[in-house]
Parts: sequence; structure tokens; C-alpha cells
Amino acid sequence: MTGGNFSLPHGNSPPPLAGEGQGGGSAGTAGYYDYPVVRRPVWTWEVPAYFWLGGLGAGAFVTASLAQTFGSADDRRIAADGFYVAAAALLPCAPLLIGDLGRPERFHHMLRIFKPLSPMNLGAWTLTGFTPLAFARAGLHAADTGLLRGPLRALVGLVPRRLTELTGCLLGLTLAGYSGVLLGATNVPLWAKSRLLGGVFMASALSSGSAAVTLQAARRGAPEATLHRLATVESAASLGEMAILTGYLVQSGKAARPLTTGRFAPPFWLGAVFAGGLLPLLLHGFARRGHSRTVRSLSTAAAMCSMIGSLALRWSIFEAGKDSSEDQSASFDLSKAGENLGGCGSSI
Amino acid sequence: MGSNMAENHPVGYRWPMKAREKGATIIHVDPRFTRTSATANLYVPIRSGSDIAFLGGLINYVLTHDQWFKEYVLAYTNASTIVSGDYVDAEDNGGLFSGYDPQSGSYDNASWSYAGPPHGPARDETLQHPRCVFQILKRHYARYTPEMVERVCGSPKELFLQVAEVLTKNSGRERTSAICYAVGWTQQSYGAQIIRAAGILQLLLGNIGRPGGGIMALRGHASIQGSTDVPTLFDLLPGYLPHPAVIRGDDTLEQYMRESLVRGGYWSNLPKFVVSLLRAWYGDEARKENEYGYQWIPKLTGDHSHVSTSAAMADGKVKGFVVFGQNPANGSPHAGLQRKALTQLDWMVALDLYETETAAFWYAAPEGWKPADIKTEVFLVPTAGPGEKEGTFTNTQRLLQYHDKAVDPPGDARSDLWFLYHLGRRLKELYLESANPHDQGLRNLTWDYLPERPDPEYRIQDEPSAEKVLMEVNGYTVADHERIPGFERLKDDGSTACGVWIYSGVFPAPGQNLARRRNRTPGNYVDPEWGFAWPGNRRILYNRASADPAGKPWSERKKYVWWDAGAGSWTGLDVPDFPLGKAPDTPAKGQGTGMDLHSGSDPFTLKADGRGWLFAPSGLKDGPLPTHYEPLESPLSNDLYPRQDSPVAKRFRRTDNPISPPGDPQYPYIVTTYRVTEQYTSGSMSRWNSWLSELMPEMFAEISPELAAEKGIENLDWVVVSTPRNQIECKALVTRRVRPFRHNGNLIHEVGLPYHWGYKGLVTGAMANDLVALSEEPNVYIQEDKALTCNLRKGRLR
Amino acid sequence: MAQPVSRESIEKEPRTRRADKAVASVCPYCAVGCSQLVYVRDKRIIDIEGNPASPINEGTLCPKGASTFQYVVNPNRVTTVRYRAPYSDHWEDRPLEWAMDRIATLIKETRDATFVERTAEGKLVNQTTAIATLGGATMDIEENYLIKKLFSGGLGVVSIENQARI
Amino acid sequence: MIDGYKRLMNLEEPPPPKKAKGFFTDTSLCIGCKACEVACKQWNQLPADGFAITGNSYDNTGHLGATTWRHVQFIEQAKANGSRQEQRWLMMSDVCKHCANAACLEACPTGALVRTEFDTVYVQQDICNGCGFCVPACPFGVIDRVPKESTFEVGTAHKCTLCYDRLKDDMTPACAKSCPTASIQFGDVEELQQRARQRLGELKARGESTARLYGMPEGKEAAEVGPLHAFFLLLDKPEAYNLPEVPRLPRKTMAERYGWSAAVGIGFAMVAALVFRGGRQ
Repeated sequence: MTGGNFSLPHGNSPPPLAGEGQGGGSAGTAGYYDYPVVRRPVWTWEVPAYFWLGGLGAGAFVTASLAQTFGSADDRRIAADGFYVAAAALLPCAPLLIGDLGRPERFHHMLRIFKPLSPMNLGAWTLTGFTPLAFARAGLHAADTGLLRGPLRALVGLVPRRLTELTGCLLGLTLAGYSGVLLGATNVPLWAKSRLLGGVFMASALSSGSAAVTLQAARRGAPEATLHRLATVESAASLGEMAILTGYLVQSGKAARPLTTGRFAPPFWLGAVFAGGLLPLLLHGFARRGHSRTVRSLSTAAAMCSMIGSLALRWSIFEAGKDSSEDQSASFDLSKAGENLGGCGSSI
Repeated sequence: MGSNMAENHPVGYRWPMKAREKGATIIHVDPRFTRTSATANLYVPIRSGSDIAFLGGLINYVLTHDQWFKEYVLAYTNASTIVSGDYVDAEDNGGLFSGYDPQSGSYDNASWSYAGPPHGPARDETLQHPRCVFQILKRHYARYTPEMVERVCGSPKELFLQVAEVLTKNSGRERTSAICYAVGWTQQSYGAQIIRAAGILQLLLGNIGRPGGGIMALRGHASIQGSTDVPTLFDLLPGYLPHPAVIRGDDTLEQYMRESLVRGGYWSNLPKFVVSLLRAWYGDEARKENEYGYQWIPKLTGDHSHVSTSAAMADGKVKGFVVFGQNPANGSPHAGLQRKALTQLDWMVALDLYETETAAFWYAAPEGWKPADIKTEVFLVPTAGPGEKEGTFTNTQRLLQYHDKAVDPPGDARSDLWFLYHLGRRLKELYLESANPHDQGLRNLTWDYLPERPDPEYRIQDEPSAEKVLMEVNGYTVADHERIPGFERLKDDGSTACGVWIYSGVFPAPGQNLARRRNRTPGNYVDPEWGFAWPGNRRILYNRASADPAGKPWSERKKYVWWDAGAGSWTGLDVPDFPLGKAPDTPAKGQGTGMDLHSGSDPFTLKADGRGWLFAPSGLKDGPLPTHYEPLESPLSNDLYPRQDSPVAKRFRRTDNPISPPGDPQYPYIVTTYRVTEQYTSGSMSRWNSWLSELMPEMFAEISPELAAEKGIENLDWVVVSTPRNQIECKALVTRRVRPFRHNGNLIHEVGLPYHWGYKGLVTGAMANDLVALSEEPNVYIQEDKALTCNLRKGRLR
Repeated sequence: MAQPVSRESIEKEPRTRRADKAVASVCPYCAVGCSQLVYVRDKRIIDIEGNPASPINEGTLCPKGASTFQYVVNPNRVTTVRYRAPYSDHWEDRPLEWAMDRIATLIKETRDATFVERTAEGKLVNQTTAIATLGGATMDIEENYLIKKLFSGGLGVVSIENQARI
Repeated sequence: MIDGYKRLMNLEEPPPPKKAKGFFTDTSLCIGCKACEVACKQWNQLPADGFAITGNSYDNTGHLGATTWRHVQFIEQAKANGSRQEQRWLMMSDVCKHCANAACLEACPTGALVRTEFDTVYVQQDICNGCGFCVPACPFGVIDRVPKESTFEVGTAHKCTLCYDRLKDDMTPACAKSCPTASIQFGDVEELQQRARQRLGELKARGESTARLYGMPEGKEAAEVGPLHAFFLLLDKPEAYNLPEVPRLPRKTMAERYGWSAAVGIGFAMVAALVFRGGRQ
């Protein structure tokens, strides 16, 4: 019977139409026409805004807490304002997060189960835990400075200071660090190809958080030494950020193109890299050699750059990630056999 | 061939696919590489309109390679029959057969007849007589060589030979091959002849009347077979009785019966069928004295087919038009002329579930007419959909299947049965007092279809009973209104009534609606208890041929119906399509009528001589043997004969129906129309459906990359496709599934157009039928739209 | 506890479970004749799918067959008689009974005005060519039968045609 | 209080597990009719996604999405030469893969995405709050959230449910039931896998050298996401069907990602501590 032996033409030469100008064919791509392999993320501006604010708040809290433990009296007094910054930054976080939901009225389902395997669930629990701590610690600070009186002050007095700072630091660092992991825990090439995005966002959170503390310190007329120390801390974070960002870009390779060469290249290079990293380092460097008057304004400027740069970083990586999701060949690269296999996976 | 089964009958295609997995070979011969081609084992490209050349080539191959099924052909076909000495073959006459009258453009087929009487003609069993059918056939197709096939059809010779080998290897005692076709064949100016060519091939290979063989018409609509059987066709009365016509001289019932009667074979019973029909229609007023009311049936005075009627309508000769679930403004040939025709009417009634292009022609047609200029009074009557009424569909296998009612139709929507019954009731009331003789037919029409007790479950209580109609279709004895069990019981003395004789037996007793049977029969793949196949629940026609002349199955593998000598009866998986007790060795009686003139080994019971016709001595208006002509519009001249196109196809020579001459440089490309899986005909059943519309949302023209490159067209560019009738715009779908054909070194391009879109519905678009010409195949009056010529340019209409 | 689920998930059920009846029907599209089951609840169609009992389709359907539900249950369906008077530029909704009377009257008027009893040669033909009908291929054979019987045998209309001619 | 929480959060004990169910989609039997797409939309009463021609062969759907849970691909392959005898038109009905290790399910913070008693992956519509995390998590681009302007179940994530409701009554999922050529086969996953191996053997014996299975336990594509409970027989390499060679499960690299993040955090804390401590001297 010939039917049984008839074989379909050999198809091992696909895509045979590539470059042949075939209409309706999958010209030029290895995949199915130019359709993306993964779906475009549906998130909107609330998400990078939340990442930025949450990271900033967490960074400020951590900076302030570290200063409480390790710093001088001036440092402690001045840096404690960081708790205000943290509380203020965290205030819009929950609404932003809820606003991005498809069904905001079901926000409480975020806490329906405890599932640290899901970075989003971990983040929700962390935010839930961290926010009251940040407010409690800010309240304590308010009580310390006499802003808070009466029964409220008595109530706040019950808050264990050290324990709050310690757990706050742990939760804060989690909050600062999980967002990059969350984006990385997807199949969007720009976010997932390199494993360093969590570190990038952590560094950015800490640099922007410490910058916020520096900013407040400069505003409050902190002593120059404290200001310098804060600037040093911030610069360390910025340096770390630049270093790990470099690693991230190198690891991402072609997958980073939507970020480095696409429509988000200007905000990324000018905003995130230059304004957010190089410029503050430069300004702080000048400040270290300058007079006390200029120190303050230079520090202020550097801190603001750092904060804005942090926002630019989140926003550009977030938005470029959406474009990256439509990059078919980057998706195929991400899934090439031989790469990533057997990573340090199974430990979770 | 002539069918894109995977796309247009996907569930039917389930079975070829199953066969393919069991080792069968699916061959698809088609101008385009379709979803059928993609899933076939072998795809062979063919230029649109050249099917007879291809099939003729296969016939020639079978004959010259001695691959015909000798015992079968000798015993069951008219191969040995000797044809009249007056016969001149097209081969010897420039492509014309003897009897052609160029004046009237028609044939007198007298010279095509057998030498001797039609039921007992002269034969030469050695097949050597130069005028025996076998020799005529050989000579007729001798020039249809593989080289000629390649030249005419554009089908590569190697592929053609592969088809020939597969077909012949898979035919014979142990194996059978089936040929499936659809409107890809019928919508050509020689459509019936293409099917005939397949018939000749299958007879030569012994593939008729046997399981796994045959020629399968893949029909397009749920009950289009039923509407052909019943029929709603102008030239037939129910059950393929010819419609009385002046030209035939059917002045009286007696003349009609004499004219229609075939002495040999089952058609000799025709008087029983006619008289029973008249009894069913006119009841007790159908009496012997008044020719059973024969004169109340109108006589045809010409061609009243849809295409001809449309032309007459466009000329203002038709005043009223009732359209049941059809959409001529979009779905009929030369749709622009169809729409113009609608403007000439006094009134039109359109019945449908949705507002069709036809219902909306007066305000929405692309011509942009002002409603204030159109006189037509229009009714759009809402009708019931599936599940909203009960009744019977006849599917493409002649299987009658009853469908039950689930719910009432919404609002004022009613079944067409309701509309017809209540319209008839009103008309009978309007004519109640009339004494005019020509109104008596209507007055006497039996019209009792309301159920004794309407179903209290439903809101609509005046719904007529479909089963009551089916009962009349089945037939009954007049005296006691007892249903008859089958058409064998019909009488020509007025004692029986039967609406559609071929359906008789479908409803043999109250509560025994066999169309409503839904039982599987384990162990019998024929499933004889699912529905009811006419005639008499036979699933394969002429199945006597599945056994050899002695009544034994040709092979154990292919056993189907055989002679059980012990029981003295035919038996098998199916109802034998043969007199049950007629032994294989029964000789034909030299005299008498009907089945007596056939022997026990003449399986083709409806034929006068009981044989399968390789050569058709009668019954066709365009020749006894299929002959290759070019389509009415073709870029090429006929490579085989001086005669270019069908000598008897009807062209409507009107100023609004110009047809391109052969090789017209203004219209250099072939254009063919078709359907895709995701839409349905003119779209009125699919373009209101979002799930289907999203799958095929826009009109497109499929063109090859070669043509696209020639014209600078990119995929999805707008193009304008034009014929002398009209022009349309749509998007180009550039695909290698369409290919140009090479002819004498020239590239012949084809353009493919689906015809699903129109100006009403969720999705709209240009209508391919705007481009089609009015024309008619001479036997069945179907237009040619599978092969026309067109031009194509990049751009938009305006 | 193992991964918890919602109440709705536990109570999930196919909507056909609570159907009042499942009625055997035949697909209205092509001529293959696939059997369908029409599920009804509260006098409304809730689902149409292939009938597994059928030897033709064994429960399967093509996309058109599978979309039959939307063919029937569809807000775009016409559910009243729409009437367009001569030269009018709009549809009007009309009562069904009125339309039926009007159509019957029009048929009678046209028939009476155009009826030909005998040809010029005196042949009895009892016909009118001024009325035509078209359709039937997606309709029941009972309906086709009544078209032929009423329009041909009753009224003398000769141009009775349907999709089979196309 | 625990009961109150369970009520508020709609937490119930899951039903006991049953045999794993899935699809074997054999593209060598697909005729591209799209019955599966429509049957799915019909049963699940999904809306159309819009009416625009893509020009990509006969595929006007493009990809799976929130309201398209079956999608038929059309891949035209032909040589440029005029005879075009080496021409193929591959068709493939794509669907949610119901991965053994489902990235969407692991990403889901609410527990809306669950593994059902049939070992399928299912979005509970009364739980999902539309966080959108599952959307980019899926390596196959299957699941999606309904845009807020839609008319259908706005704001939650959707994908093939493997007709969870029908499974409860032992009914075949709508797509598999409708498929006229048994290209989509439904059944117990293990049995389907056996069938698939046998089928591949048959095709190879016929000379179908390009046939391969995708989503079997032994395939490299199962390295991270595990065997696919909706798996395929393909006639070309996976990329031709837009399928990743090795679909990635984010969990596999998560520890490393957290590690880098933590390292930066700890590094910062240490540097900051040193700097502040330096100020105390």
C-alpha cells in the first residue's frame, strides 16, 4: 500500500521561507511569524511606582536603623528622620499595589495563603508586616522628639525599639530585594535572563533610601560629618548599584536591547545610570572637598538625583521588559538548551 | 477532485483521515494547495477547468495499460454494446458529436443510440467491434496521454502517473477506490460531464456498487439533497420524475407517461409514482376521469431555472419573489445583476433568521441606490433555527435524519413549515369561491397538517405537524389511509397516494418514523438502523455489483451483498438494491417491461439495459462521452480539439453579462471561487456569528508570490479584481499555496476568491459573486464560477 | 491543609447537568448530517454539541457545527416581521398575521394578473412565470415538499428553485 | 477565628486526587478546521477577540489569550521553485500545557491557581484578584488577564481549564470532543503518553523523519516545568510552533536571584555599619 509509505516532504530545512519574501510566511524568524512566545505583562505604572517607593522606604528604614545601632549620637538623631521617610514612602504603597489589580476589591486575597514560593505573595506579606513596623518606629521617633503626646505616646512607648528595628530591617531588606526577584521570576527575557535584577533593585532601593535620609539630613542642617557619612553610605550603595547593573547588562546580552537601545534607552542611560548613579557619586565627591555651605546643596542635589535615578531605573526596566516580552528571538535564547539548566534551583 | 473536503466537510473528512491512518492513500487534485492537500498523501495541482482532460487521461491510462476490471466491465457495463452506425465521435468531428445543430446550439441525440432496442441492444462480448462502446471509448480518449494531461492541466506528468498507478493498484477484486467531488466540478459549463468521466473511470475499475467505491457528491447544505429529491427544482417533480413540459409534448397525462417511460428497468414503474403523487396532492379530486388532476400542474414553457429567472427578473418579467433562507443578492452568480433584478420586483418575501443582503438590497447594496427609487415591497419574515422546529434533513449520503424540536423560536419567528401551511390556508380561503378551472388545483390541494393535539409544552400552538407531512411523503392507501411500507406497493390505479416515491418506507406505521431512528448496529459498519437512506434504506446504490455475476462477493474483504442460494434470496450488510428473490442466473426475458428485461446479473436496475453506462446513449444534452472543452472564459485555446468550449452551454448574451473571449489580454488570469471552513456560503449563517467571524474576518484574494511580484503586491495590500461584469476590492493574501501554471512556456496565473462576504453582518466585505457571469451548464443549468478570467491590480476601487 | 480551594471549585458542574432535556437535532450547515444534542433548561437552549451516538460524527463537529449555539441564540436575530413599503427608506415592524394576509393577497393579485392558461398555440399550460421561489436547501424536506405542492401544484408557479441549482 | 478567616478567604479542603487527565494533540492528524477553537468558545461562552485579518496564512487568532483557550496555528512551508512539490502546511492546535510544575501556579500569590484533583492547572475565578503575575511567568505565553474594557469576566486571569466543569461529570473537554480527526485526544495522561510513543514509532516507521513529541517526561522540555499534561506530536522543531526548547520554570533560579539580592543588602548593611561605626570614634 503506497499510502503507508508515503512520507511528507522533509521539513528539516525550515524556515524554508526565511528571506524569500514569502507573504504570509514566517519570513526572517525561527518562530511562528513574529508572534511573541510569552504574553506581554499587563501591569501599569503603579507597579514601578510601588517598587520605587517601597524600596526607598525600606532603604531609608534600614539606613536609619543601622545608624541607630552603629552611629554616633548625631547620626542617630539625624538619621532617625529616615523612619519618617520610610513611613511616608510606604503610605501609598498598598493603594498602588491594589490599584494595579484587575479586581482591587479582592486585594485581601493576597493574604489568603502564605506562599513564599510566590515572590508576589512574599512581597504582600512583607509589606503587610513592614508597614506597621515602619509606622511604629516612626511613632517612636515622634515620641522621642516630642511630636507625639498623651495616650498615643504612651501606647507608642510600648513598642520594643530594638526588636522593631531588627525585624524592620529584615522585612525592609526583603521588601527592597524581592521586587527585582519578582520580575526575574518570569519568562520576560530582559527580566529573567540575568539573575542579578534582584540585586540591582536592592542596590537601587538602598541608594535611593539612603539618599532620602541624606536629603532630609541636609534639609535639617545636619552636621557635616554626619552628612558625609550618609553620603558615603549612599555612594557605597550607588557604587554597588553601578557594579551590579553592569553585571546585569552583561549577563542579559542581546536580551537587554529593548532597554539599552530601544525607546527606553534615554531614560535608562540618562536617568538611571547617569542621574541615578554617576552624577550622585560625582556630586558627593565634590561635596567631600567643598565648603560646608556647598556640601549641603551638593548633597541635596546628589540625593535628589539618586532618588530620581532610582525611579528611572525601575520604570525603564519595567517598561522595556514589556517590549522584551515581545522579542521572540530573545525568548528562544532564554530557553536554549544547555543554558541555565540545573541552576542552583532546587534549594527553594 | 473538485472538492476541498477537509475544509468544507471537515467531519466527513474524519473518515478519509481514519482510512489514511490505516494505510489508504488520499489524493487531492486541485488548483490550490488547500487544507485537504496538506493532509493528503499526494497533492496534484491542476489548472481550473481542465478536469475532464485529467480524468480522460486516467481513462486512457486504464485502457492502454489494460488495468480495467475485466469481469466487472464485461458483465456490468455497456462496454460490449454496439452503437448506432450514425454515430460520429468528437474525435472525428473537431470536438463535436454527431447531431449538432449550430443554429440552436443543441444536439439531436438520435445518432448516439444503441444499435438495437435500448433494453436489448446488440453486443459484442469480444469487444472487438469497431462500434462497440469499448472501442469507441478507447478511440475517444487515445489522445488524452500523460503528456497531454501535463500540457492541458498543468499537472506534472510524474504526479499524474502516480495517481494513475495508485488508483489502478487500489481497484479490483480486493480493493476499491472512491472519488469525492463537490461544486468544484458542478460549477463548470460541463459539470455533469466531469462527473460522467469519473463514472466511466469508476466503472472501468469496478468501483461502483461496492463498499469503499463510488462517486461521492459532497453536497453543501444540510438538506440540499432533500431539496433535490423532493424537489424545489423547476424541471422535476418529486422523486426525479420529469416535470411536464410543452416541449416534451406532455399535453396529457398519458402523453407525459409515454414520453417519460423507460421500458426496461425500474423506471418502468413511473406511472405508479405519478398517479400516486397526484393522489397525494389532490386527494379525492384526483380521479381517473380528470387525469388525476394532471392539468393543474403547470407545464414548463422553457428554462425556468434560477439563473434564467434572474435574467427575466432583471428584465422586469417577474413580479413576485419568495426567498426561503437564500441570499441571491450575494450568493448567486452575477450578484450585481441579481440585486438589480430585485429592484424590478413588485414584491419580495425573504424568510431568514437574520437580515440578509437580499432582504437589505433596497438600502444597503453597494450600488448606492436611493430607496425612494425602488418600488419593491419587501417582507423579512423571521424563521426558526435548528432546535426550534422538527423535520427531516436528507444528507449527502441520501440519509434522512429527523431532528426534534427543543424550544419555540423567539418572538414572531416561525418555522418555514408554519409559513407555508398558513400561507396555503389563506390562499385556499382567498380562492374558496373561485369556479375558474385553473384555480381548482389549489382549491383541491389536500392541506390538512395541523396536529390532532398540539404539544402543550410550546407557546406556538398552531404549528403544523411535520410528521403529518412526512406521512404523506411516505404514502398511504387511499381507502383506509394505512401507510405503505415502501414504493413497491404503489399502484397506478389511484388506490395509493405518495408524495415522494423514493422516500416511501420512511414512515411505514404510526410511531415508526425511520428517519428518527437513532440506533447503532454493532458489527455492521453500515449502521442500517440510524436514519433512513432512500431508496428503501439502501446505503449503497446498485450494490448488486458488489457480488460477481454468479452472486458471490468479488472478494471476502469486500463482501457486501450476495446471493444466498440456500435461502433463495439476496442478503448482506445492506438492503440489496435488487429484486430479492431474483437469482443471479435468471435470464433476461426478451419481452415485457421493467425488471423482466434484465437478467439476474444486471445490477443497474434504473438503467434500461441494466448496465452501467460507459457510453450514454441518452439523458445528456452535451454528448455521450465527456470531452475536454475550455471554460466559457479561458486564457487558453483548447489543446485537444478545434472546438474551444462547450457547444451547448448556455451563455446569456446580454449587455449586462459580457463574457471575455478566449485569451482576452484584458483579463489574463484565471479566477476561481470557493469557501473556507470558517465561514458558510454567502455568510448569512456565519457572519452574524462572532466565533466564526473572528476566524475569517475579511475578504481576501489568494495569489501566488509570482503574480504578486509581477504586480508589486505585498501581502495584505489592497487589490482590485475585475471581470467584464464588475470589479471588487479586497486584500491580497500572497501564498505559495497558489501557483501559476506553465503553458507553452507562458505562466498562467490563478486568483482565488472566497465568496463569504457581503454588506450585512458582523463582518462585511466584497462579494466574489459580483464577478461571475450568468451561464448555464446544459443538463442541470448550473453557472460556471470555478473557472473564469479576471484582471487584478494593486490598489483600491476609489 | 493541602492547597486549599474555593467553594465554587468544589461545587463546579457542567451546565448540562441540570438541563431539563437533551434533544437530538441535525447540524444546519453542510450536508454531512452531523447529529447534535440541544440541551434545554427553562425553555432556553443552554448548549449545543455533537451527539456521540451518531455513526456519522460520533460526537464531533466542525467549527460551524460547534457554533450552532450562537446561530440560534443571538441578539442579532430578526424576531418580528420587518416590512418595507414601496419607495420607503426604512423598515417597519409589522404583526405576523397582517404580513401573512398581505403576502397571500399579493400572491393572489400577481398570480391572477399574470396567469397563462394556454399558450398562443393553444397548449394548456396553467402557469405563471411572474412569481418565483428560491430556497430550501437548509430547510426540511417537509418544508420543501409544501413549497413544491403549494406553489407548483396549487398556484402554477414554474420557477421553483433552490441552492441545489447554484 | 480560623473559621472566620477561612470564610473570608474562601478556603476549603480540596477534593481527593483522581487520575491525571490531559490532552495529546497530534498535529499529524490536524486538518486546521478550528472546531476546537469554536467548541471551546461555545462551551465556555467566551467572546470573540476582534475581527481583523492578520495575513499570516489562515490564522486570524494569532495566539492564545484570556478569551482564546485553543488556537490553531498555520505554518506554510514551501520551496521557492515553481513545482513546489516539497510543500507543507502544518497545522497545530495550541492550548495550555497544564505543566506538572506550572510557573503560573507557582507565581500566583492568592492560591487562585490550583492543581485540581485531575492534576490540571485551574484558575479559580472567585479567588483571582487579577494581580497579573502569572501572565509573564508562563513560559508559553498562555495565560492572560482580561482587559478592563472587555465584557467578559473583567480583570481576572484566564486560560484553558481543561473543562474542569465537564471533568467533574466525566465529560470530555469541548475541544477534544469536537475534534473531527482525533488530532486532540483526551484521557489519562499516562495512557496518552504511551499512545504518543507508539504513534511516534508508527510515524517514524512511515518515514516521517521530522516527527517528534513535545512535553513528554523524557523530553528536555520537561527539564524544568516537568511533563506537560497537554503535550504534542510535532512535525517540525518546537520553535516553528513558537514553543520554547526548554521552557523555564522561574523557581529553578529563584534562590540564586534572592542570593544576589541578599548579598547586596548584607553588603550594604556591613558597609553602612562600618561607616556609622567609624563616626562614633
